[in-house]
Amino acid sequence: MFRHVVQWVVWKDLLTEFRSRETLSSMLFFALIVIFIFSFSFSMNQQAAQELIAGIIWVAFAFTGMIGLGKSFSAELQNDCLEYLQGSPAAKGAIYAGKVAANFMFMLIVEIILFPLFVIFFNLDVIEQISLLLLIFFLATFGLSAVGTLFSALTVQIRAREVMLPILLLPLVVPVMIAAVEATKGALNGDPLPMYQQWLELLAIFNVVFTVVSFWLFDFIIDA
Amino acid sequence: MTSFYLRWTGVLLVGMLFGGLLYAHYTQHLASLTPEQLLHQMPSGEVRLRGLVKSGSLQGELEQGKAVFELVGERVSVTVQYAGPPPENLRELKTLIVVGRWDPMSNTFYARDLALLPHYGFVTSAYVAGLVPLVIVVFSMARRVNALYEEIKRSTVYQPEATPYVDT
Amino acid sequence: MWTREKKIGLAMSIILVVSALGYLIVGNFGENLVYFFTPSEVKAFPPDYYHKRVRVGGMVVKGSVKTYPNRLGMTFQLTDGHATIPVTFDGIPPDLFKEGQGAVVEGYWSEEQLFHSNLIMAKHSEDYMPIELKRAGATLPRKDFLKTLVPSEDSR
Amino acid sequence: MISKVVRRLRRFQGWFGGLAAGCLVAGLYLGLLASPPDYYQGEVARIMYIHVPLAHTALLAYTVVFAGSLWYLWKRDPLIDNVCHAAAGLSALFTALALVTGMIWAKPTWNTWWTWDARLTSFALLFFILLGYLMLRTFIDHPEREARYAAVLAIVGFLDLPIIHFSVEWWRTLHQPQSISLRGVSISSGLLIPLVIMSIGMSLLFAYMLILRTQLLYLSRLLETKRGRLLSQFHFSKADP
Repeated sequence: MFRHVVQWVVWKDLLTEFRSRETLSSMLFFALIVIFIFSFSFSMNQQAAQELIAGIIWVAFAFTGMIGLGKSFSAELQNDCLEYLQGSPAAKGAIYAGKVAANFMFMLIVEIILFPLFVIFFNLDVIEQISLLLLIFFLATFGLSAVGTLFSALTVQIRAREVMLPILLLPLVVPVMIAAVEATKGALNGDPLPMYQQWLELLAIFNVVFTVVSFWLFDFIIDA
Repeated sequence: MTSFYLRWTGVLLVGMLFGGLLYAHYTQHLASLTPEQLLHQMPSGEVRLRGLVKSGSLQGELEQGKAVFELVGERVSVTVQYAGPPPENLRELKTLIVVGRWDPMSNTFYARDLALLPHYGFVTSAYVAGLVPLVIVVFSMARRVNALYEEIKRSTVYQPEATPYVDT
Repeated sequence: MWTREKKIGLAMSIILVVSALGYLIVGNFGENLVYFFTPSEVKAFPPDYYHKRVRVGGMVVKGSVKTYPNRLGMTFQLTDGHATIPVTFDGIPPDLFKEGQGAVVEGYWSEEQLFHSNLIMAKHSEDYMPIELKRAGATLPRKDFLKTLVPSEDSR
Repeated sequence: MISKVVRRLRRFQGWFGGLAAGCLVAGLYLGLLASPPDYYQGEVARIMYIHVPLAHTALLAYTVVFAGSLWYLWKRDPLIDNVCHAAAGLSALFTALALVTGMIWAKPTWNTWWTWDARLTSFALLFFILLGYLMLRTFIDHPEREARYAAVLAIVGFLDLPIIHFSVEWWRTLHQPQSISLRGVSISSGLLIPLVIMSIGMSLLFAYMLILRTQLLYLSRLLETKRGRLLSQFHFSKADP
């Protein structure tokens, strides 16, 4: 039962996205502009790029993620979909899991499309570290979407939701940002794994804690 | 409300008394002279002298608590002969306070103790910045709560027939 | 509403969250997760750690600080009681940096067995006591990590 | 009309206020006059007696918000929600004051007002989380939903605090370690006693302020309901004669 609800929520989100392509295209376009703005704001030589690039990547990813997360529930406002979700007899945890999975997929897709652009524009050398980088992206994106989905649902029915989502979410995901930036920096520099292993552990702990906590708290958010 | 304001006047008075006590205490300890003032006044008793340890002038065995150095003021400098417990904080280019006597014969300041720059301004501003907002917040909350109790007492309990708004 | 499965699920979730946070907190207390290396570890670095930006914490050896006559920067020795590494530093040291005190330096270790640093974080200890006690040679029951590195320094 | 709990709180609040004032005056006297200066930092270390209790109390207040939020989600008692709201506001106040006094302490010891040090950064983030909490509450019109959403935010934020703390600690640390921790105490007794007394006094002061602020929020809610009822009565009679 639970699994079916999750599948249906994911399927529904993917289908609407496939038909309109609103979220993905706006996320991608926004991220591209962020990359360009960054390259204009910092006159980067090769060495400065080494220092800054991890931060730039994650700022771009986090802001893009905000767009996707904000749309995740506000899209449900049309045609009173949100009320049907609230009133549905399905377990609220399943709806949460489905939404997290959908948001996670959108963000990961955008990241996988964007990352080669970073590699090209900033002359990064990533071939050897690609699997580790993917692991970092995977963990950090999951953390962002686990907390982000909860807050997307929380802000959808309040005034000034476009502003409140980043205001509430960004301070809470600071550990994810720090860990992701430090780990990415380590991986891009080709450092040995033990030097940044603790950041991966931190990401894992964050993911475990907030997936579980958000899963239970979601009941109180969507409760009509 | 009168008793409320009376109580807060009491708190204010205690606070002012305490502040005055502190001020009196610290003016005794604050009195440190610059080298210029020392040479001008030539005090005979024990004084506190404040200045910068001149670069390259520090000599002696710090471990045994013996040192000679120059303490620089704005224009003049004074030779200080230190004999006392091993100093923790004595190093060159550091502003500190030495406690001791001035000997006009040998033009030397005989110090028996060292103290760090007290930075009373920082201490005072930290306490003011910490405590004053707290007091103001407590005061305004207490006043507001009292006013609310009065207001609740005045506004009638919900009774449909007693409301003045009912359009009959 | 509160079925048996839901109750068990909630209990297990609480255990999971508490143990994850506990691992984070206790793991750090045990200093399993290092945030800086010690000089002994730096000396034993395998070659792939060379030229990687790391932090090293230790005690600045007394009498080892040497400044250059005509330019900024200095060299000094950093020790943890077992091993001592030479450090060369470019820049202005912080106020609290002095010999016999703990310091954390950031930089890289190179083939010539020299640590190149451009950032010093001096640490002042968390011990608070009156000066008379300190002069009487008092020590407090718990010692800072950096101070325990060199036992003889405490009796000073 | 006014709930029994609130009336009882009002009866006992004076005790908290009086005890807090006594402890704080005693602590200030001991800390500023009777205790000796620190061997390394000198007189500036006296800022510790105000800075550390403020920081402790800010965390204590947030713990109250967390516990109250769990309780609210369980029992849905509006008075508990008032307690949470009150404690969150006070926690924000104490956090801000701890940050300000900490910055004043940092200037003479580290020679900078602000550094991206672990504990400074995590306290600043705590302040942002609390501001977000208070902002969120003003943006929701529905009182019950406001309480629920705020409780969820408080719980997530509280569980995030240790993770934030460790992430920024590994990222950058300059702050001295805690002087009182599980591993023992590293303050000599002459300096410790005023610190402990100030901490107790500040916690009592927080309790007193919490009682006051809870009453304030409770009473304004009560008054609003009352007026709302009168108003709806008015509208009702207008619309339906």
